[in-house]
Amino acid sequence: MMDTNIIQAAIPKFIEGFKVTIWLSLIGIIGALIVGLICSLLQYFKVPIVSKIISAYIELSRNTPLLIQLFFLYYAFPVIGLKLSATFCGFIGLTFLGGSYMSEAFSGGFNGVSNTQIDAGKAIGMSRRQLARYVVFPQGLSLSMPALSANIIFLIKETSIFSVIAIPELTNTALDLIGIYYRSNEYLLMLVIAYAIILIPLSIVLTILERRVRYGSFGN
Amino acid sequence: MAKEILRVEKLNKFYAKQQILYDVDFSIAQGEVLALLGPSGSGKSTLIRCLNGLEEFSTGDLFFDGQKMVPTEKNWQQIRQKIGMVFQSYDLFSNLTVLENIVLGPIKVQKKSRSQAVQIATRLLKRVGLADYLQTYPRQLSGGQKQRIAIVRALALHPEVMLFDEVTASLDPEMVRGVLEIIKELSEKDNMTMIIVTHEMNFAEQIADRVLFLEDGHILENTPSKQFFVNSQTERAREFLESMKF
Amino acid sequence: MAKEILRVEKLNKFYAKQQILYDVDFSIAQGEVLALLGPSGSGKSTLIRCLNGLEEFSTGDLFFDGQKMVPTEKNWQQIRQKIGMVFQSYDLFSNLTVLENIVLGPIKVQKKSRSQAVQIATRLLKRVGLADYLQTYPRQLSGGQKQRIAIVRALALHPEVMLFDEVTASLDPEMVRGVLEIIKELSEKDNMTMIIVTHEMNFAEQIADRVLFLEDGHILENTPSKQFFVNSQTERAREFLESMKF
Amino acid sequence: GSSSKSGSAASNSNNSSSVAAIKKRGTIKVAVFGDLKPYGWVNKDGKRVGYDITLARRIAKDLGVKIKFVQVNADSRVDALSSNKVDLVLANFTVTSERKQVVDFAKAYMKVSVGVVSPKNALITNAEQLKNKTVIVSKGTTAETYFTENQKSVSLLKFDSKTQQFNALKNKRGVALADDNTYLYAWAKAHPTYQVGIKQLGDSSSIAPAVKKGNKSLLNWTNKEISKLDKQGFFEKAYNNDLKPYFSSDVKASDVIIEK
Amino acid sequence: MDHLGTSVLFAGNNFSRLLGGLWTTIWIALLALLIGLILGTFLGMMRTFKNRPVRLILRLYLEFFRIVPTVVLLFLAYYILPRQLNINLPAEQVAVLTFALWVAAEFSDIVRGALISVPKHQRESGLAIGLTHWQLFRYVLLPQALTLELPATINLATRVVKTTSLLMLISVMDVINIGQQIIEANGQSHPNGIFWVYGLIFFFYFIVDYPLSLLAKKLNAANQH
Ligand SMILES: Nc1ncnc2c1ncn2[C@@H]1O[C@H](COP(=O)(O)OP(=O)(O)OP(=O)(O)O)[C@@H](O)[C@H]1O
Ligand SMILES: Nc1ncnc2c1ncn2[C@@H]1O[C@H](COP(=O)(O)OP(=O)(O)OP(=O)(O)O)[C@@H](O)[C@H]1O
Ligand SMILES: [Mg+2]
Ligand SMILES: [Mg+2]
Repeated sequence: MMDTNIIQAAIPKFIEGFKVTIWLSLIGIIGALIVGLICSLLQYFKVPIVSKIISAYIELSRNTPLLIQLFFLYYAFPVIGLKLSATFCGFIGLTFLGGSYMSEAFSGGFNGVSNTQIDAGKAIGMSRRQLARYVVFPQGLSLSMPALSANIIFLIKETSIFSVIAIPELTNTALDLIGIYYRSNEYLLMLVIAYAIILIPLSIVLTILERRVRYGSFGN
Repeated sequence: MAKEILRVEKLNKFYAKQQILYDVDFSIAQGEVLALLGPSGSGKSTLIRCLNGLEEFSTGDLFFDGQKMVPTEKNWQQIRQKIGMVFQSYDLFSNLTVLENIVLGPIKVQKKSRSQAVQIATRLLKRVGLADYLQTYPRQLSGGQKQRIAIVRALALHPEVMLFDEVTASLDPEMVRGVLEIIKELSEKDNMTMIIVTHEMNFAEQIADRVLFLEDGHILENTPSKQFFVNSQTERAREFLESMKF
Repeated sequence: MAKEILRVEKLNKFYAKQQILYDVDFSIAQGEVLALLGPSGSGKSTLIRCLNGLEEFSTGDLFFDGQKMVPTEKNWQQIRQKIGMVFQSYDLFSNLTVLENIVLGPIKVQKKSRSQAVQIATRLLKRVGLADYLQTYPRQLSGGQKQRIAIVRALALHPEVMLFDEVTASLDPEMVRGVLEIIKELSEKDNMTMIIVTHEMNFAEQIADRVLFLEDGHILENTPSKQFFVNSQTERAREFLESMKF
Repeated sequence: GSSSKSGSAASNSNNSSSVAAIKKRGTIKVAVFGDLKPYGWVNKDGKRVGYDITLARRIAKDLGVKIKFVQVNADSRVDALSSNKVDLVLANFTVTSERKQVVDFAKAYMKVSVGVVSPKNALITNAEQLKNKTVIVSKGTTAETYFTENQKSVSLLKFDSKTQQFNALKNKRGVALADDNTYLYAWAKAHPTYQVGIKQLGDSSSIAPAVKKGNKSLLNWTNKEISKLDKQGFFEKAYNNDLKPYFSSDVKASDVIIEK
Repeated sequence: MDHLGTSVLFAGNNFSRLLGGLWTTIWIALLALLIGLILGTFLGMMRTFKNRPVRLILRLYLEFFRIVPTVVLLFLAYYILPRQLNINLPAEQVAVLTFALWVAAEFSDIVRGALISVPKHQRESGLAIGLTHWQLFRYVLLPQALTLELPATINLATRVVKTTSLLMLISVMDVINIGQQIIEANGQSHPNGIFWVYGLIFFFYFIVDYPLSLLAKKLNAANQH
């Protein structure tokens, strides 16, 4: 059923899409990590008011689909005078969505540090800042690794939705080719393989990293 | 009598609306060893955690070296360097090596130079027979080793008082002895002032100068050790001692 | 001598390539109480877990009531009704009430009627002083209460042998006594055959007829209790006994 | 060559979309657009209306069966047929040689070519003006194919649905929007600040019903039906009802419908 | 704009149409969850068995659903299934099927995780009183796993609801698709309609998912005691 000529001819297009997916995932994930880290730190130190705002943001972002978030950014915002490029919308969307997921992952790690470790730190006279710096963050980060890597994979997969705002990433490329040449078997197969090429090695690397972090700097 | 180092006056402690400690009054003199005994849930841990501010108390006063303690975050941080504490759970920082665990306080809190801190750590580790474990991570140690290092970590700050909260309770029976011996040595050789919560009655009898017997948050007895173990003042204390033997 | 109830012959056990038990040989007669002693990691738990098939052993034979045990899943399930076991951790099923914990085996495994099972459960609970707790969930009980109920749960199947693996090790000191007293009563009143792993030397001395002393997977001593505690055959056993006292 | 295999592969032997099968089933499944005013769309009351829809309803009536609409996007019209989601496509489906290899077209019922709409204040009147500019299209349309093959210097912004593409034009995400000229006329009338500056790009082509490749039975029936309707003046009437009110006055019936 | 922008939501029967779309979303999510959870429970149990080939196959099943984005899954099911396997289902059923298989994959991992995190001693004391493996599952492990897995399950449910937003891509008349029709049909009278329609849909999803998230958090906190 498969036609190798069709597949070969489409490879350059898929490579283009591949690049877009990777690039967008990369900046989106970095954005999400930064937003998440900042939010979780502000939450950890219980900065008044700001903590409340962050909670609201987290709930809003976690409980609505990325698709609608993107529609809003891309199609609805210009109506009220805010026009952002598709790529920028994608970046903001991933960061907005991913930021809350990452923040929850970091917070989970920080809160997972056991109370006895914190008591032990206080008992040798460490200040709150020192405790955070030398005990809570290093241990919390390694505790949050599994959640962080799950989020990374999740966010990469979410980029497949960007076809709705015309970003030429992998899924969009495949759907476009199907629309022109009507070879859904070949193009969908290529699409699945393309995601496997990104995600399988990545998830192996992340698993190794998780283990490293856990046994390298942490663990009882 | 020796100089009084710590005094507690009318200390009351609540969790939410539940009162845990009632008008606790006692003091400890330099070099004295106080055993804090009592049934499970009587408030022993809560009491000694109040002494270095890990728990806030509701009312009451604390005097350290004759000075009244004003319970601000800053002051507690100061006091905690003078009051070392070791817990039941092996509480070494799991992300740091043995050496880093020990020098963290001296360097970051007391602003000692690294070389000076390392020197102190090495000397103390030698003393507890663990000089070879400088670069080891806590997870590679047995429970007994961890507790000895936790003691070293507290000692590295040169505290004037040490608090021990059931430090042998989670240890394998054969590990208990090594840890208790170190505590005994601290009292005998260094004349360290100590408050010890323990369920090892034999040990308490050997080491304590005085026993504080706590029940339901009340101090029922504050008696010299010799007298307590032979002839306790209260019925309840006698019962308690009885139940600890088979 | 009484009828032999359980015999172990040349039992060897490996974890991966590491040998844990070496040619273990011993037997126990009806009504006999065997204390299994030895340092941590010597293989005590592994050995008694082999006796009811929770661990597979690599080579060796087990004879139950003179019959050689063929280690199939089905046979083990049969045998486990005759060999009760209680563990260190409070192992009541947390999703079931006390009553349901106890009657699960009799009803589902032994196909007894519910009313019969409830009757057995009530009688046994009365005996350990917990008749009021039928409808309670395990999380509402103290450690000592949980262990007593775990014993009842095993007894409800009318086992011929009971295995106890450090059943008091995680208990608060004051809880220990109640549990040990029940075990003692089982031996004295019911003449129950028992193998007991414990770190309570006083208790072992009082209850055991014979001591099996294990080190590094080898049985170093298989001695009548009286002799073991007063004058052990091996240097290693004497050292061990010494370390258990403070 | 070999490239027509996948479309026709699973056809024939048991044709679930044959006229007989449809009559037996009692419903015909028709792929239509849901947001292509005035051809196939859902009006304010939530009713499906439009030129394509009127034709579809008539076909169902003449077949004596009920109708079931399946809303599609441009890029899923072929797959909707080849995977038996629908029996017939009446979704502004332009006949092209590539498409002929994967579906069978019946007789055409409309004329069309690619047009380009742009804001009046920056009107595009000539394809040359589009060089190195961004043009908005929908995936799987003839407009997309036209630019992909004939004007590679134009960068395309490709959307799934008509709603999305027109909103993108309103948000000025491209200098112009290319699609079938027939409904660009309608859209421009509804949006007076825009104008169809290029009425025809490339050759004129036609729009026809499509069936699954090899579905002779339905194809023949549909061909006869179109001829019959044509004779009865059905298309003219439908034009006047469904299309004319939405077109500007410069569009004539003969620009759109095929008169024999 | 001479009137309140929100009026587009209440013009004609727009609001009830949107609610109807939301209902489509919800029943698809519910049905998919129901099927997926039941299937996932069995798969999760089987993943704790010793049989290596079975475990490997189930693992591959899980990984496939983990790697392939849901959009792609939907297209695969919508286009490839009918052609290659000659299974032809309406879009709604395709959606339910795809989501159910996806839920089953994810849930099997939750169940497995919960089962293996039931303390080892619970399992052993079950064996020690002579329970068979099936009795052990039935009376001890599954009930205990249930409380452990509940928060993760609710979180999965919120994800399923959110992911139904992709249904518009395979021609299901869900709330977003209907929203687009309304935007298109009211484009002239309500030029800002798009803002309010998408806003309302955003709010709809939030209203469905937020209480679920709260519940999951609460249960999680309770489990941690
Ligand atoms: N965080 C807390 N919140 C509420 N009540 C608490 C808390 N911590 C302890 N308690 C209660 O305070 C009382 C005293 O507890 P504490 O841990 O001080 O007893 P203890 O004498 O140290 O017991 P043990 O010998 O078991 O360690 C108990 O009734 C306990 O339930
Ligand atoms: N699952 C396992 N895999 C590998 N080695 C194991 C496992 N369980 C136990 N061991 C090893 O087997 C040896 C005997 O362990 P066991 O638990 O039987 O000792 P024990 O005498 O019961 O000790 P304790 O007094 O601490 O309970 C130890 O060296 C232990 O490390
Ligand atoms: Mg305590
Ligand atoms: Mg053991």
